[in-house]
Amino acid sequence: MAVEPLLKGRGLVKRYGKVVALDHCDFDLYPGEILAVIGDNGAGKSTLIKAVSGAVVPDEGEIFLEGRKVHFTKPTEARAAGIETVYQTLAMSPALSIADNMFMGRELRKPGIMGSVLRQLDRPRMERFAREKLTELGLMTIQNINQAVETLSGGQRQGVAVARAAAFGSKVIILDEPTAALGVKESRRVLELILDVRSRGIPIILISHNMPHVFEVADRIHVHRLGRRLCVIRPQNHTMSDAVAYMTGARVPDTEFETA
Amino acid sequence: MAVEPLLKGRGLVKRYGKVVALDHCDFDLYPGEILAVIGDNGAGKSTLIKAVSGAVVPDEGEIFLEGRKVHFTKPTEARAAGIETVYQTLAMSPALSIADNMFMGRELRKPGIMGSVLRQLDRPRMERFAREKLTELGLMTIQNINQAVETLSGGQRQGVAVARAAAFGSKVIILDEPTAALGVKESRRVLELILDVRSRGIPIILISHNMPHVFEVADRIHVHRLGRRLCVIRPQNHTMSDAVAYMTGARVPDTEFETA
Amino acid sequence: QEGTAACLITKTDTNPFFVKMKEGAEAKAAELGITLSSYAGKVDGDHESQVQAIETCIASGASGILIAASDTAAIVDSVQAARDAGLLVIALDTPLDPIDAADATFATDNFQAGLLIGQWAAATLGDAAADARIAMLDLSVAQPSVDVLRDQGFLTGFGIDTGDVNVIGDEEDPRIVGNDITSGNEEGGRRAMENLLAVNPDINVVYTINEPAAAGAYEALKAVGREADVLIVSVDGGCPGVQNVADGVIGATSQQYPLQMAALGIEAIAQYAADGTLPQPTEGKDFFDTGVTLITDAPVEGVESITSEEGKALCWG
Amino acid sequence: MSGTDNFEAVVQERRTEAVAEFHEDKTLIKRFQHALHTTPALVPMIVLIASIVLFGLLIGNRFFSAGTLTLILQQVQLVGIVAAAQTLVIMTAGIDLSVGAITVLCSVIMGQFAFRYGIPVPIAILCGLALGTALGTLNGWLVAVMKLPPFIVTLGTWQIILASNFLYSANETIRSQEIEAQAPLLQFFANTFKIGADENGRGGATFTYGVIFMILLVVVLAYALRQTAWGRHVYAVGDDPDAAQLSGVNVRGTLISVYALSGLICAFAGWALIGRIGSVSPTSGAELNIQSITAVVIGGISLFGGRGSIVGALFGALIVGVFSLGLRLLGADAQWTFFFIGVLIIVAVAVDQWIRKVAA
Amino acid sequence: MSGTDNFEAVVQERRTEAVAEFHEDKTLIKRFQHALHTTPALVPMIVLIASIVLFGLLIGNRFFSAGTLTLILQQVQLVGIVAAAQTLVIMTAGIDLSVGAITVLCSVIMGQFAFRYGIPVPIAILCGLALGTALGTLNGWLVAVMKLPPFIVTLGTWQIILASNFLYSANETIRSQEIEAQAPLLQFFANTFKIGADENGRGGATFTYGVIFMILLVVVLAYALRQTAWGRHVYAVGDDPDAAQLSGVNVRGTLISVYALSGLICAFAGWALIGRIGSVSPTSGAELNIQSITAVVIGGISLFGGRGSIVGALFGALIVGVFSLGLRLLGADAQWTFFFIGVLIIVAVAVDQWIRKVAA
Ligand SMILES: Nc1ncnc2c1ncn2[C@@H]1O[C@H](COP(=O)(O)OP(=O)(O)OP(=O)(O)O)[C@@H](O)[C@H]1O
Ligand SMILES: Nc1ncnc2c1ncn2[C@@H]1O[C@H](COP(=O)(O)OP(=O)(O)OP(=O)(O)O)[C@@H](O)[C@H]1O
Ligand SMILES: [Mg+2]
Ligand SMILES: [Mg+2]
Repeated sequence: MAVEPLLKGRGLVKRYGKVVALDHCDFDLYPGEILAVIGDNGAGKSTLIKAVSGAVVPDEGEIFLEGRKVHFTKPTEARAAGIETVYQTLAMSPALSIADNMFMGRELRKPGIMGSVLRQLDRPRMERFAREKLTELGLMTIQNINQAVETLSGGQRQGVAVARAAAFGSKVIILDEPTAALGVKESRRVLELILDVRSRGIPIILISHNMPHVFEVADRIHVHRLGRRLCVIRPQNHTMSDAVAYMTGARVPDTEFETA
Repeated sequence: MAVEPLLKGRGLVKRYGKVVALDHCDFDLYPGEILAVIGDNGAGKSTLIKAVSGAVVPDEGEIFLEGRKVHFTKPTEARAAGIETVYQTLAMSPALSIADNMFMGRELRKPGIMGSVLRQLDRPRMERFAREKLTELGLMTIQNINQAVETLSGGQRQGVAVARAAAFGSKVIILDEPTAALGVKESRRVLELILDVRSRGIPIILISHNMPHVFEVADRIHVHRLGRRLCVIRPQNHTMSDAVAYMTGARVPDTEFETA
Repeated sequence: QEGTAACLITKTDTNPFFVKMKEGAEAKAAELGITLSSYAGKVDGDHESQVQAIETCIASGASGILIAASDTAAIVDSVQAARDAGLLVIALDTPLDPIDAADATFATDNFQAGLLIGQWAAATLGDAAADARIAMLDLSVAQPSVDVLRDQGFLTGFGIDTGDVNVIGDEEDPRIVGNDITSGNEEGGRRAMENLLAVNPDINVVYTINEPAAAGAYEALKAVGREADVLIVSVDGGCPGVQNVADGVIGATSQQYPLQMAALGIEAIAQYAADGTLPQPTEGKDFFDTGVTLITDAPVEGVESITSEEGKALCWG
Repeated sequence: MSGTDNFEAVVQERRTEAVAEFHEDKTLIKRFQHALHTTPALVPMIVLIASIVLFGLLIGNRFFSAGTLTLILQQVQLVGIVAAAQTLVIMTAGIDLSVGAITVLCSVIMGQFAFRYGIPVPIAILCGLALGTALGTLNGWLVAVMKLPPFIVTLGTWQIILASNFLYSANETIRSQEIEAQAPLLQFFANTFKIGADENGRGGATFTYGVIFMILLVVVLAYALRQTAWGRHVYAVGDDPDAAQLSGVNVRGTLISVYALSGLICAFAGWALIGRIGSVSPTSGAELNIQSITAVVIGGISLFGGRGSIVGALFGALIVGVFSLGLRLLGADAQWTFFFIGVLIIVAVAVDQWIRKVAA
Repeated sequence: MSGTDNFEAVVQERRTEAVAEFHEDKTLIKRFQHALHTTPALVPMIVLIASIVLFGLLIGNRFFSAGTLTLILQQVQLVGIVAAAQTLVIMTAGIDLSVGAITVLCSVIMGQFAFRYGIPVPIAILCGLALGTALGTLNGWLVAVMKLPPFIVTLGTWQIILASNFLYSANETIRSQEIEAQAPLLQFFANTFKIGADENGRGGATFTYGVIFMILLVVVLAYALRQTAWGRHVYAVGDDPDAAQLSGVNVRGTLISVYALSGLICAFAGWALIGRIGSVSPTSGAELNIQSITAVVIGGISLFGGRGSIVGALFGALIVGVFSLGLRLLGADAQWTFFFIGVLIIVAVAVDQWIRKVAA
């Protein structure tokens, strides 16, 4: 492969006490692709993407973004570098409004002296933007953009989280089980959104236990097992049974990588 | 239908402030069947089973168990009547052990004076029983039955919750999205367990967003929409597309009930 | 005297009165070559800490204890335990209940202290005393014995029927506008004064439990512009208080002598350790009265007093 | 099993639903309920007005005069200022038991620096403010970086600071007259302006600078909490610190800034304390932590963080002030005041809980 | 898309994995770490032993004697008993600020019922115990049924009970001599037995019945918490009340029983208080709530509920007792004692946190 990976991890290790959640794990994401990450419960998928997005600092190993070595110690740093993540736990403040949550940590300030000296937030602008993004996504029928997130249903919350990532992610968007609690309709919308984002040229990492979804949208599938990358397969060349067999350890893959 | 429903709900209403989670909902579960409940996010499925299992008290409506009217005000009362529930939130105490959690609210006491006067728990017996049930389920590789639940992975926790319900449910077992966060392997095990339980003659209510799973195991499917039962279909007579169309409102069913 | 150890136990170590008492004891102990350990309760009324302090003194092998008791009746058992263990126990500032529970008592007569300022206030007002408006600024809801003695002493001196002399606030006399509590500090003094002024803005006599409370009350009066036409009386005789008499903040205050109490106490313990002699009470009283003197720059007929200038030479911090 | 048809296609086309516009309920009662829900300070405001009316009816003119009502403001100024600091901390799901100790120590430092060492008064005041901020930062560091529970941290620093206060001050009081003569700036907050006073400057409404400072402080903090990113971060951290961290808030920085600001506000309270009591006294302010927590609680601010408003705390302080003075004017004993404030705490919270449930 | 094959079949046969047996790590350090993790009282125990050794070295024989060491037990008996009550409440993620007030009021009731009304002493004591239980139940009812936050409820009842105490007792102390003469049963807990005393009954180890009661209480509660269903329910309620409710625990009943029991224990503490100070004094015990919380916190019990052990609280109380007495014997000022206890609180919790992190 001549193209350089956009995001690359090498030899990542993360231990939680006795548990080794990441065990010298490698990882590659190429420009413009949808990379699915699959694996058993507890295989370390969430830990991997947390390491990549700055939410945990790996004990060992290196991460490269566009070929340059990066070292994120906070999610804010990864976000500043253009990596947006929807975590499995959603990461929203229940008592705050949808607009507040969407702009958390990157609030817009009023122009002029009100913003620079008095640091006043530009509420109307943030609300307009949030409403736009949600409409664009068509993911839900939110009554009021100033509604507290805690009043939303699980599915609506997931929608807001995804909309936030899609709105701000400029280099990479990472989604950790975005459809786990969603109904059929809502899941479908999220998948469409993922394809949308890719069509804008932004690569996506998608963690999911839903094989049909993974095989439908992924360009490549990273199979994670026991804290490390077992292999990367292409959905065209393998059946879901193969993937499940690899990830559960029922079968050993022939090669670690395969070309299209 | 000549058989009387084992568990029957009539005109159930539950309001949360302005939200009507249940809107004069009816509900029937027949002996020995697997009844799936499907519906959009926020349709009121969880509220329905909470009403049936005593976790919430409906504002209106009646519930009948084996033809007798019951009025549960606490989960303990429903459990005493033989209804075991695995809630969507799992309902476990993270700091307590697996055995403690399995026997929460129905602890075994030592025989003789130690148990009756000093009320000492019979730890060995509870541990033996818990271990047996988990082994029987084959659902996980738990190292230590005295491990705190918080040290288990999400999948393992779900396994313990299901094992608890299967071990104690004598009349009805209710499972609210038991496979939502589970991997392929783990979900499979839960489905097998459901079939196992039915083969022991105990009816099951299964809430799930996973259509293939629902159509695989359910005898009848209760389609829930906007807080009430839209219709009950049999998987033999309908496609998944039909079910999804009903539940999202894209199509209106011909009849509310159908015979096999 | 080598190796003799003594303990000083005060109600708190935050009230300047007890701080000075401690300084006096330390100075005398250093002079006599006695090792002194000091203990105190955390707040006024912290009885438990004093019990623990006595136990510590017994355990540490001291020869004697000087104690200003928080709860004069409740401490008696512990004091007895100390005496049983062979220690000399001297009550400072506040007599125990019963008074002979201690080997000796070096104290201010707090009732007398109240009495003096009461008499002074009545005499100063003269005929106007008959329709005075009096604010009583007491210490705390727990009504410790100093609180009761000074309050009732003042009323007696002023010529008001105190009802039960052991209880604050049961008086019927219409001249009393009300009682409020101050915690013995400026903040409480100001708040209590404001409260009572709201009850009756014509107050013209203010009794205060101590001089910080008086200072606070003065601030409240100043805020409504009435500082000039109200008599404030107080008890203590600390240097800031005497200065306040000189500055006209306080009309009169009863001065007591904590340094002397402490020094006398240490001497008694040294004496006892040397040859076992017990200190003797003042003639005609069942305790050794360290005296109380009225300080005012406006002396009145019939009440003995000294000026603030003289008071400054005797004041304690 | 009816197979593996592409059931998901059913929902694929329906992607056009617009975002429904929000339309308000128009009935009065609904609007009131909605307001109760979105404006947490409304309940304490109603309680405050009700208690003013109650005591006004019971006591009459003596209570219902400009002088008495502004007197309440003066009496609650310290608690109000400290309660503002406490609110910030409680908003982050913390608690600050050391507020009273910081207040007193800072007032002592300002006074002693000016008098004991002869440092110019403005610099002595700055030293006091700096010390308050430093102590607050220490609390914040222990909470945010060492990850110790706030209750325990401030239980510890409370004792440490209070002991330091007594050890340093040697229990010496600096008298009001001396301060007036040599360092009047220390009494800055005691300055007043009057409205409607008679020619001798008596009667009428009296506002001290301390009262005005308290009100300004509450206004500024309310603005900062509602209208700036920092304020949103404070709420987010109190709501769910893990979520806030993941969604890009600098949790550590926010927490430290909150505790540091709380310390600074307490130092200002220390300055205001000098204005209030005239003198510098190390024994003041011992009750401020319980009083400030009481005000916050009566003000309807959740001890679990993330909810409530700073204006509520001010109302809470005022309610306590109205009750204390009102009961005194009715001639109640001090014990009864404590009793009724205890009842008030429970009733206020119960009413708050109940209204929220009804309005939900 | 490679289609809709029956991929789940792959995992269908593998249903035979046995439950792996748990094998312990055998190295000493690992075992120690494991013990630290599973026995939360171990850290305070180590701190306690370390502080005894430390003061023993600094002070020598005067400290390291049977008399002094048992004196510490006597000095902490009240805090120890009340801390046991506090632990129960904190285990349910609550807090009880009213413990000290209940203790004092109950002791006053026992005394006044016996002396003021001449009720037979055993019945007066029963009345006191019943009152404590009733007040605890009231707290529990407000928390469990009215669903008010425990901090606020007990902040309120604290003031109410303390005010009632002063109002009812009229600040009267009942003197020790009278109690000894007329109602010696009130001083029951003051009885002692001695080990190794000389012929005059001096020196040696002295255990009062109060100390023995404290130890028995801790043993019984530790048993109840570990070995009975009720104990498991207390932990479950503290951990996650919603989960406990759903999994079949009577949350309301458990909470009320915990607060009621806490009230009863406080009433016993009130009885022990009479034994300890000899007399009945309405001003005692004001510091008990802060002291008991300090003991609980130093004992490594989480304020968030669900974790910790009652033995830890006893160790916490003993640590404070050792420090206080040790510092006093070293001749430190009272303020330095407060200072060091403040430091101790923070250090103890930081060490606890750190050890847990290392051992995790
Ligand atoms: N904060 C933590 N503390 C301790 N252990 C952790 C922590 N986070 C993760 N682990 C452990 O690390 C391992 C990997 O967890 P991770 O969440 O990455 O798995 P996953 O592949 O995302 O699983 P799932 O599909 O269930 O989300 C698990 O054994 C988990 O218990
Ligand atoms: N405790 C509660 N307080 C307020 N509203 C609630 C509460 N529980 C549920 N609701 C509301 O009731 C409605 C039905 O919720 P419910 O959880 O029963 O839906 P569901 O069908 O189980 O959805 P999902 O598939 O997402 O689990 C939703 O609008 C939800 O927001
Ligand atoms: Mg995960
Ligand atoms: Mg649900």
